[in-house]
Amino acid sequence: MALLATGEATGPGPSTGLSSAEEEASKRRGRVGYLLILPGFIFLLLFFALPVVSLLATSLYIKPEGADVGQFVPALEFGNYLVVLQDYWPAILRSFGFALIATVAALIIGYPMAYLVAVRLRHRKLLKGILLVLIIAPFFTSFILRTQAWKQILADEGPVVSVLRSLALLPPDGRLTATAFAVICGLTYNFLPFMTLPIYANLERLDTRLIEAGGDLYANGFTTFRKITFPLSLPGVMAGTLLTFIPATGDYVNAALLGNNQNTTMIGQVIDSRFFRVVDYPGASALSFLLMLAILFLVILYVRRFGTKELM
Amino acid sequence: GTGGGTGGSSSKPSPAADVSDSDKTVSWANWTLYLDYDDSTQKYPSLEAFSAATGIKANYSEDVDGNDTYFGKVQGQLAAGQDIGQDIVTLTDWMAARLIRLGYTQELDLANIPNSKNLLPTLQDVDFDPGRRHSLTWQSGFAGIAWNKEAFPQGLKSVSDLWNPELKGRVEVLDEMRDTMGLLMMDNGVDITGDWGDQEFDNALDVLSKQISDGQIRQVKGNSYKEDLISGDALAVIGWSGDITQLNFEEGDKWEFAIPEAGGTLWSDNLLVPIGATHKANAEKLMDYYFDPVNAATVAAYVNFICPVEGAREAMQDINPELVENPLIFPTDDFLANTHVLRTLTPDEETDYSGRFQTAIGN
Amino acid sequence: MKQTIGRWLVPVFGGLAFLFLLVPIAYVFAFSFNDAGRTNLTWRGFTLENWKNPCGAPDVCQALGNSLQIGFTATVLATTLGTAIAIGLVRYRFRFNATANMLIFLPLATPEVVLGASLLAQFLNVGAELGMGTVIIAHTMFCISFVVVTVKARVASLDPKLEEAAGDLYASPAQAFWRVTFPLLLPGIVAAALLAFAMSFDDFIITNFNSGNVDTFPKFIYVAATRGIPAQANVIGSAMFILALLVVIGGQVLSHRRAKMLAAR
Amino acid sequence: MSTTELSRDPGAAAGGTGADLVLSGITKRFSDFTAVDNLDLVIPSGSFFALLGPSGCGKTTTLRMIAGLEQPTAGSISLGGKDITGASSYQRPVNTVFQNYALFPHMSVLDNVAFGLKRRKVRDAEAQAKAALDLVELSHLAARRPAQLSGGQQQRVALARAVVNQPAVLLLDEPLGALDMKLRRQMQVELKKIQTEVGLTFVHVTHDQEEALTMADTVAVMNHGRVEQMGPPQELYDLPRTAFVANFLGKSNLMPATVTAVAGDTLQLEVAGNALTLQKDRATDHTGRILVGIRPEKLRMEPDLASAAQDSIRGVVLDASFTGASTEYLVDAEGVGTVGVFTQNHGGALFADGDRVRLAWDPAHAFGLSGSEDRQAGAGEDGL
Amino acid sequence: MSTTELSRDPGAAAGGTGADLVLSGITKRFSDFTAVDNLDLVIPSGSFFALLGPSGCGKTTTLRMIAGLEQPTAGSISLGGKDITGASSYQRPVNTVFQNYALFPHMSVLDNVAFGLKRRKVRDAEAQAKAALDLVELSHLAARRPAQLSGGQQQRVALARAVVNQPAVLLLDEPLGALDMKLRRQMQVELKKIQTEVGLTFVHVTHDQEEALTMADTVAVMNHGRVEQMGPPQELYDLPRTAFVANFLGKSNLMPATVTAVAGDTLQLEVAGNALTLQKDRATDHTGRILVGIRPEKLRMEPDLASAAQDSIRGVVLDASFTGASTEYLVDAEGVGTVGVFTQNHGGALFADGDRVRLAWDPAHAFGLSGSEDRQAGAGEDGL
Ligand SMILES: Nc1ncnc2c1ncn2[C@@H]1O[C@H](COP(=O)(O)OP(=O)(O)OP(=O)(O)O)[C@@H](O)[C@H]1O
Ligand SMILES: Nc1ncnc2c1ncn2[C@@H]1O[C@H](COP(=O)(O)OP(=O)(O)OP(=O)(O)O)[C@@H](O)[C@H]1O
Ligand SMILES: NCCCCNCCCN
Ligand SMILES: [Mg+2]
Ligand SMILES: [Mg+2]
Repeated sequence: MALLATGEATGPGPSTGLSSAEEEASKRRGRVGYLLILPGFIFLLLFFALPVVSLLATSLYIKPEGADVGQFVPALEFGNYLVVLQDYWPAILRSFGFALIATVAALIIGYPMAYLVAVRLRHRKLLKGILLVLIIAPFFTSFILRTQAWKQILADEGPVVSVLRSLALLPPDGRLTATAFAVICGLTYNFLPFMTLPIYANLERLDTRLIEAGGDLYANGFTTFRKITFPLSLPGVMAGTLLTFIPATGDYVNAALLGNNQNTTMIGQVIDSRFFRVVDYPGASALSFLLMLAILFLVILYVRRFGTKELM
Repeated sequence: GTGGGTGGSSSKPSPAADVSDSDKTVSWANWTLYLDYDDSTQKYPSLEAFSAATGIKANYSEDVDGNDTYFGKVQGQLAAGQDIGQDIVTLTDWMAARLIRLGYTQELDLANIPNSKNLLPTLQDVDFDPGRRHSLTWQSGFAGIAWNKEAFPQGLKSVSDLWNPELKGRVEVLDEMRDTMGLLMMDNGVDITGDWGDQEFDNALDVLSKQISDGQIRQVKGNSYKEDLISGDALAVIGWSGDITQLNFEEGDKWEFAIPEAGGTLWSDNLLVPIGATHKANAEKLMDYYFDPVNAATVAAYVNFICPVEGAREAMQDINPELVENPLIFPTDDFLANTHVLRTLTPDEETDYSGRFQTAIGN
Repeated sequence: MKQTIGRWLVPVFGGLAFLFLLVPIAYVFAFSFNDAGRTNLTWRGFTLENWKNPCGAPDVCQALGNSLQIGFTATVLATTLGTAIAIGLVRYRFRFNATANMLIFLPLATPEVVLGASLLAQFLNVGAELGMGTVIIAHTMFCISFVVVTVKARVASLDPKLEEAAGDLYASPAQAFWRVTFPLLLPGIVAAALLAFAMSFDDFIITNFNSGNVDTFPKFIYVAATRGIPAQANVIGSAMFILALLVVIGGQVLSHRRAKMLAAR
Repeated sequence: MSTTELSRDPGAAAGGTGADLVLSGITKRFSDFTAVDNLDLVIPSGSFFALLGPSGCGKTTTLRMIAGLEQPTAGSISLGGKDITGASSYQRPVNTVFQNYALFPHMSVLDNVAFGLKRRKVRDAEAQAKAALDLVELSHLAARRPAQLSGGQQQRVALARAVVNQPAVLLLDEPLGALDMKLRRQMQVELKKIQTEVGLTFVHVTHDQEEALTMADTVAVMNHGRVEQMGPPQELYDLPRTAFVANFLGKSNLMPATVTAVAGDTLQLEVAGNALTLQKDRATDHTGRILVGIRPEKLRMEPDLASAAQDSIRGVVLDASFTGASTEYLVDAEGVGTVGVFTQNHGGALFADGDRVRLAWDPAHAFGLSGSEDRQAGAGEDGL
Repeated sequence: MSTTELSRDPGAAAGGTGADLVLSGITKRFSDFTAVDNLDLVIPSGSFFALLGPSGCGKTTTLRMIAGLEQPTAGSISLGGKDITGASSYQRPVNTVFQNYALFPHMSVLDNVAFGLKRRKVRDAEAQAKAALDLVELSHLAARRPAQLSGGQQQRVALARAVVNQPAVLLLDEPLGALDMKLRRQMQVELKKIQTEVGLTFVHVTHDQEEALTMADTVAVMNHGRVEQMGPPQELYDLPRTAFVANFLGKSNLMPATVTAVAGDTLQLEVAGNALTLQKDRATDHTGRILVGIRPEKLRMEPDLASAAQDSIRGVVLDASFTGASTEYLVDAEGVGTVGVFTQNHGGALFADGDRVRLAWDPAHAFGLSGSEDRQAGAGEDGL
């Protein structure tokens, strides 16, 4: 997946013209290959794989009777999983639900953005460049600052609520922040670039002549989109939805800043507070591991169902 | 064992070497609204004066939003005996007790803090730190109820008044279990200093849980509830006494604080030197400085919490005579009669109750 | 008629989406001019003071400095390691290909809390001192996969015939790499590096787990949010945004001009 | 299946079979570049019309305007008397076989072919699509994706996808460019068969002159956005009216000549000292300096014996190249320059470099052009 | 500049001009598919060698092995007596013009052309590169990027980039495929000029038979990884030895015949009741059932009068197509099938569909093939 435009924008790159089988066959063997991948892989093994294994180990620890806060001993207590699952399955479900809604919303908002930049403005290089930067540049304002800004914009005494109230679109005691709505908005907003960029990267390579061919064959604009443009951009949509859904599921900043404390609790918040407030490492680890498995399971189902080479 | 963080290492970490002599700095993590502050210079005057007097530069940060959150943040490092970047942290009695018990604090050299003798006699001997070898009281205070006078002129008398439908979604309570649960239990008629148990705790927790899920309570927060008071998102809160006065200084006289009819909680926060701190001597100098009655009174005049320093009341005469009679700063016995300290919890009780409390408040 | 609606629908909707993206940034920018007190929640008057003295609020500049330092280091590390992996995976055959791809994909499929928590557990287990080092490691770790995925696409679209042509024209394998392969991958590598830097610069969750007492800019703001975010943070956030905009647009304009000049010749 | 099964769907074509395609004063400007310049064309319904011209002369642009993929800057287009200038592409009974195929990569070959039928909700879309695939001999690949086909196969799918809709007008933009010679001939036969049997109007763009000449009823030669000459192929070849057409359509030897006298139907000419004749009605100009043209294959090459025949010139063989069925000679003709000669390899004696020869022709095959024409126009420099 | 300025750089070519390229027993297998099958070739130094064959027959693979971009599965390659089978591509004095150009997109045209020279640290690399660009008439575009060029221009840059190195052997993989006819002819002349003047060895792969026939000293016709026949172009055309070569190289009419008698140098044949003759040395088989072949242009077509000439057959005109310089007829010959006839348009009378005709030829142009050969081999079905 080419997340970003590659500056040059010379349109569709040169196709190697090889089928994937031929491509596989044209690969070289040899030591150079191992030299290239080894450093990075060792890094990932040390700082990703190993920690996950030790997370798994920690999730089975127990707290001996009478031990003080934060003191655990190694064990194989699989019951930890049952306990956290029992206590927190609603938060897990809610996280998936929120993330799902946010992903769909981000898709609905991000797709036209990507389409506008990649297709409509394909030949307006400068404007296209500017809008593209606008998609990434928010990263540099810090997402907490922006989320905090949303909190203020949507505050009970803020401009949006006042307007909505006076238009009777919101009951007089209605509010936007500290609601599930606000959390989902925050998620949508914050992960929008992760949705937009892969779709953009895909649409940029879209051959607009295919759209013309659609028109030539009696398909109106909407049908052409439904039958041609959208299916062709599916790999980008896949990558975008995954890159939005996964972090959104585990996020807790939006829920913490924009949610209220019970109806919007996401699993990330629970993991954070199990780690940092309750100091229940085994529980927190068990939850983390569960979350990871659940996401992996969903992702694999999704990838199997729609298939993409873009990410994997 | 797997060492530091997750393992059950019984070996306590040992204190770091002190570099105070070569490095004239001291770092202090404190709660917000807990030191005199000058809006125009954006500085803390008493701290400036301390630096001027001692040549020690103080890095003051308002990093503590709540005891639990702060502990969680640093406990891994403390357990490993690492420097958490702070030479003084300010934590409430029960949390101070935990740190001391776990060996996460350095022993103070009281000889370096001659003014420590000024600590009020009632505070000199506490069960969690016999002889005050590890901690000194910074301030004490009350948790009670506060409200926005303009938006809610009728005011609040009891904790139950917070559940007024007019305040729906505009109420915030503290994530400090002892304060919030204490107030709720007292509202239920429980003597929180007494022998209460699961039943009483659960009753109060049910109330809390219901009010949160009904949306009456907007959020459960640490000291940051003050932000929502300012922005107007919160109109009524369970909050801390001095905070409200300071907000009225800084943002205009908008709020009022009261001890609920059923009673408020009383607590003390303590200055501690974490185990990995490398400027203990400088920290001790700073403590000594603030236990000087005049300096203590200067702070008290601003923060409006209970001043734990003997002689500060006299010093207050010169600073702001009006405040001498303020029961929130120099409480009378009458006033104190209606405020209580939640009884000490055993470690198991603590884990159990705080776990359930966290779950109820959506963590 | 239908056509006309279709023609306008995308720009209008896309434009609104951009507006949505920019509203909070505009808010941050506006409040960087607020004559704020300790909290910057209500408008109290216009001032340039914050812009004149962006480091006025204690620690905010230090946090920014840390963020930049971490961002640069992690970007360089992740880009180097990730680019090498991308080239290796596309151009060479391995016996454990599937495993290799999985190891790249898994960090992408793992939520940040889990990455942060597991790494923290690991660091604590081995008694590593939390600080800049651990944050850099954490950031490098989660950026590698993004770099691999981005650069891989570029490598895959690079015609291997070009490298062959270089060899055919007397370039040794090393020369072929530096003169042909690398320059052609460069836009992809730059894009990957930009993305890595952005992700590192904006990361909060993983940082929060692994930074000990080191503050990064997002972490500073998260903590400050409890006691009042100083207006200087708005200044820095706005300035970084504008800077990023200027740098990339500047580059765009330059390459645009160069392309025009080339075409004119 | 046979092509007869592809009976015309009366609903598909707006104007039915009686639909002449008329372009009036069509101009297309891209910013300041005029790609098509005030073009007038009448393409009778059911005819096979070929558009020839050098690269960049505006052929594709013209087709795109007919298809509705591009709006003309000026002028109007009508089909069967109905003005379609403003209609969207999907509303026109016109289909295109794109120069680049533009197959939908995510659909099977069959789905590609059935696409247009399904949009028009034709009942037995699949069956018709299969029939069209049969026609291009690709039914065995119906389930494949376009990427799994060779270039030639892709082009045939594109053809099937357009033909299957039985549009009033089928636009073909180099539909056979990617096919090798043999397959190309085969497809030409098929296309011609479809066109005659089903009675569609074909507008065919090609670089392959032989293709245009063999298939089309009418050929238009375009240059710089304008039509230079138009007519039945043999006529165009036999009697080009401009140097561009003479050179572009096959090869021509153009020699500067002076008209010395007019005798009845015949012009007396002088070319580099040789006295020649030219039929008056085969010349555009009848006085002064003109260009006289003769095709290489119309030249008889003989050993240069003394007898100076009428209508002949002399020269020396510069180069002979064997091309299989024939040999191409370059002859340096005195005072005229290099002249190309083309002889079929019946097996007679070949000439070698340096041989002195005499080139003779029947004046009935010579043609005369304006003396102000550029002798080199259309002779290949345009592609540079 | 003139090509003479491109004097050979003695350092560039390992074996100097005297370097024969020898492939012995070269086989290339891709997993279980044999792309090149036990190939033996000797390409004399300084010759222009053309490789012809249908798509997929192994031409590119052969070139890639010569260039060192692919290792042969078996066999060896030597250049000027030196075994180069194992040498890396960058160590061989061989350059390639790739089928897909493979221009470096990030470099200017000039830098592309100078690339090889710079790698070899040639002093005046830029100047030489400019000279090479002149040669392909692109010096005005030296500063552009490849993406800013048309397909034909790109191909010429690829040509210049290879030629400029003056390699001992230049491999050309369809170097002119993207050019239009006129430009193509022009480039052919240039290429031939470079080759003769500088004395390089050219190995040229092309689909264009005319190109191979006109340019090469030696042509090899490949099929399924093997060389079917090899020799000077006229010889191959005149006397093909297999049905594949006969059909692939130009068109042939192959008719089943039976040898009825052998008389001295002549074979007596019977074809569908007609008595014909064939020179013995022009036939591969001399007894039983054979195939007799005759090129379409070698056939004389006459109105069918009573007198049955020797060496002629009768038929009915099925189709006539005008291709400009000539007309191609399809004639249904009695008992033989469809026969193609090719007549130059001298301007004589044309035949029309349905005319009864007699086709006659000079037996000196007929050839005989083994009766077991497939009459259709190489006739275009391969591409399907
Ligand atoms: N969008 C455009 N903007 C500017 N010029 C254009 C545009 N499209 C085409 N042209 C120019 O218009 C001219 C005609 O283009 P067109 O595609 O019709 O040529 P063509 O005759 O089809 O050529 P070819 O045989 O190479 O396909 C060309 O010179 C081309 O450069
Ligand atoms: N890497 C490979 N793996 C498997 N088969 C291959 C590979 N490369 C080429 N082939 C096969 O080898 C055969 C010869 O290929 P080659 O490219 O040499 O053909 P070619 O004669 O150059 O054809 P064309 O004229 O179409 O370019 C083809 O059938 C092709 O499919
Ligand atoms: N603004 C200072 C508030 C200090 C609160 N201390 C925590 C008391 C917990 N019971
Ligand atoms: Mg075109
Ligand atoms: Mg090839």
